[in-house]
Amino acid sequence: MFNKLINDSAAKSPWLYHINSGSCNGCDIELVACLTPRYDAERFGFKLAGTPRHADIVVVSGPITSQSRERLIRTLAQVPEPKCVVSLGSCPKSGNVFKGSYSVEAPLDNYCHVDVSVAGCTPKPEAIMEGLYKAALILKEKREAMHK
Amino acid sequence: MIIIRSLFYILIFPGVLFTAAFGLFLAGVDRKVVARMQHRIGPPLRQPMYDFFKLLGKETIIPHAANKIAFLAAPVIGFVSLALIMLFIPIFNFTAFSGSADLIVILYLITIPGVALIVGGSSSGSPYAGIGISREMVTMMAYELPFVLILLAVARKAGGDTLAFSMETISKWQAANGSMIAQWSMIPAAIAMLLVIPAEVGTQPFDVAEAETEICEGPLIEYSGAPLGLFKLNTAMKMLVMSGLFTSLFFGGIRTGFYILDVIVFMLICVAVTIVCMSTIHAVTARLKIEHLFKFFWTFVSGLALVSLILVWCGL
Amino acid sequence: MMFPFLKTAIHNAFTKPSTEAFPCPEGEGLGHYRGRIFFNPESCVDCGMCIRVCSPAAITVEREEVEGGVNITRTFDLTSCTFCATCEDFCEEGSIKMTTDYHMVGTKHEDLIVSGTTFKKKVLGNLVCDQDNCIYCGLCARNCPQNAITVDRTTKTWTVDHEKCVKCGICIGKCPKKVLKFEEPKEEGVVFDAEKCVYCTLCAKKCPVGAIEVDRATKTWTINRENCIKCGACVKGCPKQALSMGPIED
Amino acid sequence: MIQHFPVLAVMLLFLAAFCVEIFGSHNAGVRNTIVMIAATVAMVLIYALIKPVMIEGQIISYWMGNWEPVSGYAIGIGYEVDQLSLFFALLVVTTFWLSGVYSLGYMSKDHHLGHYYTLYLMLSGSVLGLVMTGDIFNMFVMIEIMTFASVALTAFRNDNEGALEAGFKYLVIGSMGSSFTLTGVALLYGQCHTLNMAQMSAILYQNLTPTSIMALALIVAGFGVKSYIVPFHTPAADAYMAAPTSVSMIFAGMVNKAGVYGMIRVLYTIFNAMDKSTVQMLIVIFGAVTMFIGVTMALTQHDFKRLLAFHSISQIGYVITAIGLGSALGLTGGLFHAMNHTLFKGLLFLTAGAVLYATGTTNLDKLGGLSKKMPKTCICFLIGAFSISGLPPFNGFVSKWLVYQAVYTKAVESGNFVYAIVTVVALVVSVMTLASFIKVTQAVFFGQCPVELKKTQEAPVSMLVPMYIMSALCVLAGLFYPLVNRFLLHPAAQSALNVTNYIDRMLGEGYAANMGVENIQVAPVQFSFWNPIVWLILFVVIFVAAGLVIIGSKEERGKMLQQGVKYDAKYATFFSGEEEMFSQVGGSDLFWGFKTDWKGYYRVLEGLHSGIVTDYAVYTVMATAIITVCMFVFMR
Repeated sequence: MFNKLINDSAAKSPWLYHINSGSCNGCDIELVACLTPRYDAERFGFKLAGTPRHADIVVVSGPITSQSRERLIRTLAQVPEPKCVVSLGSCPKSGNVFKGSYSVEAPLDNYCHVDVSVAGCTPKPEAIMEGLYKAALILKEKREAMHK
Repeated sequence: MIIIRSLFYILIFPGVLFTAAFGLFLAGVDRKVVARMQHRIGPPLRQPMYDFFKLLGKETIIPHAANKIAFLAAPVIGFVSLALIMLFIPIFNFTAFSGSADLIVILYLITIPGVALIVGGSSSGSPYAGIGISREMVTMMAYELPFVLILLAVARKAGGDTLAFSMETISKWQAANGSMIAQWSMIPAAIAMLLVIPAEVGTQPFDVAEAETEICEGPLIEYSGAPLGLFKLNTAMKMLVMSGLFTSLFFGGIRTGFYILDVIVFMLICVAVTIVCMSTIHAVTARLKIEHLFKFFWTFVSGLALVSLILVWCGL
Repeated sequence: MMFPFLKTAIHNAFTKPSTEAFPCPEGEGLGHYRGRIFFNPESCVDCGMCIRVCSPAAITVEREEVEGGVNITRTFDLTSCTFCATCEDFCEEGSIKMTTDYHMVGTKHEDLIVSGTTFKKKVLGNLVCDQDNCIYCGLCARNCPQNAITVDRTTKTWTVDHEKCVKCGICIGKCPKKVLKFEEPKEEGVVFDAEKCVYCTLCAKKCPVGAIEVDRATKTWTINRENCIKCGACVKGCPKQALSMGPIED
Repeated sequence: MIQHFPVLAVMLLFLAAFCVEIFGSHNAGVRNTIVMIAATVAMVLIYALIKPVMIEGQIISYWMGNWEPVSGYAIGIGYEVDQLSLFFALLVVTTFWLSGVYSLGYMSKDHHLGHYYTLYLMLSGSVLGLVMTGDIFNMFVMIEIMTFASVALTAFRNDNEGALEAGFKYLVIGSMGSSFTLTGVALLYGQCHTLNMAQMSAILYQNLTPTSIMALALIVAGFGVKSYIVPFHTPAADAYMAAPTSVSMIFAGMVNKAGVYGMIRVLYTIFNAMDKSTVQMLIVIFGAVTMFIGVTMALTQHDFKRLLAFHSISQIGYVITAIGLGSALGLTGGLFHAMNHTLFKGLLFLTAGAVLYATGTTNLDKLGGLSKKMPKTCICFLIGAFSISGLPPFNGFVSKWLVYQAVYTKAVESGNFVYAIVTVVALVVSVMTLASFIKVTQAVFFGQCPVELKKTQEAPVSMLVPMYIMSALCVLAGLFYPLVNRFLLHPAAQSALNVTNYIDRMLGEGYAANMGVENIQVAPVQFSFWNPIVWLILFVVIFVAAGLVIIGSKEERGKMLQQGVKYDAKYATFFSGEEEMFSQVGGSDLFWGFKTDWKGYYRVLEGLHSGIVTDYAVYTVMATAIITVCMFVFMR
């Protein structure tokens, strides 16, 4: 009955859940900076959600330390479909400067499919917005694929 | 014929459809105005609608620890009772089912969505939800006292003897004597009511229960998909119900004579109330602590309402 | 005052919002933002300094032997880069530059890769002839594009003008007795002039592979030829022009 | 024929009490049979009175040994069942029958059940006799039997910690109450030379001497002790908690109501004192204080049954407030709330008992997550909780709503601001009640399930059936309250307000008129707007509409996934990524934000509830003194 409306809405109201898997907090504050009046991600419907159950887009930052890996995997599993995973900054994709440390378990690709990766250390808010926007469009595609 | 008309009242106006659609619109207005006050562009007015429909399309996860029936029934019950309240609130001199509820009944009916939220959150079995419902309940206790005082003041002013709390008496009194807000003894009560509304709806700074940054959305923590969408819709509808109640309690006397115009005026006042008491306060304040919230309502707001009640009692 | 920001909020509500447009206009005032890496393979001398200084090991190198030389492909992985710009600072040739382009968003890994290929020719020595087997037919001289070869059958002499020779190798192909070849080149390397040197040790510091050792006390300068990659960093860094690139004398 | 029913019911219960002790103390089958037959027959006998009394308006009188009044003086013991008595008798029989059924399963793990059932039948019989007797000394005797049976039942599980202490507290305070009553009765006898209530009513009509005022004060205090109004409430919490739950239910449903009945009978019928504004004010203030202190104490409790006990006190506060108004609306609301309190508080105690039976504890901090283990109990509990919190459309809402209306109407009529404040208190207490039941819901049925309780089983059928009946009654009484009003409340309220018939039936036609008693006809109470049926129909219509949309759009919606059976990260609770975590906030500490703001208040209350019997006795005496002084100073 409302299939088209729901599909369209999927791209227009993506809610973010942010997982910090040992990040230095640089990417985290830049992500929050996206919500400031200058960048105002809310005009595209982005909103920071407090729990993975509400999320459409999971933003992962940090090099996935051994301590956080289990928690990361568990939290990613708790996000309802359709969902998108965005890696923020260099750390989750490769481990960045912590690569090869005994306590770092990057890359993220080993644990889930990363839909969009935003590079930069840290990325500018503009770049993050661009990445999130791409993720929102992917969300819509996934939703359409789920319910033809 | 009566059945068709009743169905129209229930399902279209002022029942389900109107309440949901206009509630979502009010929520959109709220978000837009807050954004503009924070010097942002803000989401489009239809954003709450997008949120709602998106959530309908999401997967619904019922956690292992949750009680399935309570978990799924809570949002629906909240939704239904909110849609119902609108049938009992007069839109100036029109009420869909006037003979079925008075002020006290409305006061209690308004608590049902809150209780539904609490029961739903509680049934999810999450400790965060436990803290959330505790805060929701304390908020409820906090605003109940001033709310009661306001209602008593209004009822006393309208002066029904035997049917003290009748909504009909209040709208008739206002039709005869002008709006309640024009009585200067009622102004403190109106201000108190404007502070009660955001607490009832749960917008900042009174959103301690759903503090997403501290306790992961509190009672809503385990909700996803369509039930969450219903809860979001409930919040939007609560905005309409509360601002509608304010309008009919304090702006009741305005009447143009044309029914359509009446409704439009009613809607405009609702929008204005939303902007004044929800958006503006949201934009300029930060979230309170729960004990501060309680103290604020039981001292300042209740004080205002009590002043009104005493003035009214003295015949002013 | 209970609501200190009320005035600001109302003022904001009636003024133009300060939000930037999206997609953002290309920022001019980005200043020293370090964004996408620009790599110029043309000027790269494959000194490897960038790889040595890269802390997240974001730069990789692939070598492929091809005819006449080696293809050296440098890959900069932006998803691994920490954008510290140390490689830029250390690149003697200025082949690596950090641009202000921050649009580093990709759905695939390939979107976030910067790479470039340097072709390094094999260096050839002088043309020599095995005159014991030469029959002085003159085919080489006739086919030389530069007329650098002279053959005299009468005196049985074969000479080549090294100035004119471009080491194209055509003569080698034409020779019926296969007696022509490029001789092994005399090893080029850093040449040290002890008279000019003041033993400042700058060259040792500049050397990316640590092949140079300087002892100021005993005034000795030694180089480990095996390690030297002949990048020329020491030559450029020498304040007294005591070092130069040239054939090594024993 | 029918006039024998009340006495038969009472005597049957007492007789059965002896039979149980003699024949059934070693044989469970015989014992249960005797108990169930006695309870059922007594219930049927009382239910048979509904038609003549409630509908046809008869008053049934019975003279023991046929000792009818001689020359205008009633010297024999008379039983008189008017509508008010029958109303309470109905509550009593319903409660004890359900409690009896419940006991079969609930008490099966205990020893010495012969004693238990003996006491149980004695208690039931005494309360039934109390509400139906027409003789004030007989009433006192019944109070005594009731008190001592209650004390023994409170301490029945005397191997439990606190049971003996609770019994002792009950004994001390209860005896003081009985003594007050006895003194009052003695004074009255001296004044009126009769013990028959109808005759006393006629004699004392508009004719209060200082002695009779003293008697009034003492008897009101005595019944105050029985209905646990503040500050006589002190033994209640311990007693309700320590007693077996089936007995707690009897306490809440019957013993409390006996006190309320006594209050109404004394204030309205015997003394006709309710037209005095000072008496009204005194009773209303006692009621308001009771409901407020009861509910605030309940908010901080750590034990399920203790919390329910404080709620009992609080709800009785509503009843006392309402009956203190002296208006028909108030009396209707008060009686309705008394009835509803019997229903929902009984229900809640039964669920608490089921939880205790299944888990072995009622400590809120140790329970949790039982809704999946005991779903039926949970639903019953929710119905009870919503009823007591006054959520529409359950019964608690209607009666509370009547009480608010009555109080506020009183405030408007008298122009007295105190009544407006009482209205506000009543409304706020209601939401606090909701809060403390949310606390229980979270701490017992929802929330996290501790590891120790993973293997909990649902309660047995014999315990569930009484719960179902109670739940059904709660819902029905809420939905069809006009019928309840017409057939139960209005006759009862009218008989309380109009004593002429009561006097005449006992002492012969015209006696009341001779004594100058006015015949007041009470108009049926006019309700304001609350139509639960319409509400329910609308609710169902919208529910169905919403359901249709939900079903119609099934294709578009995201999959509705079933709960996983095994541990699966996707269906696990979100603990910020942790695998398992337990809340450090105990169920009882749920409202710390509220408690922080009320620190000072709670410090005072804690100091007052010291647990020392001497203190409690002092409160009792002081409160009696206050009542007496108020009556003397302001009534003249």
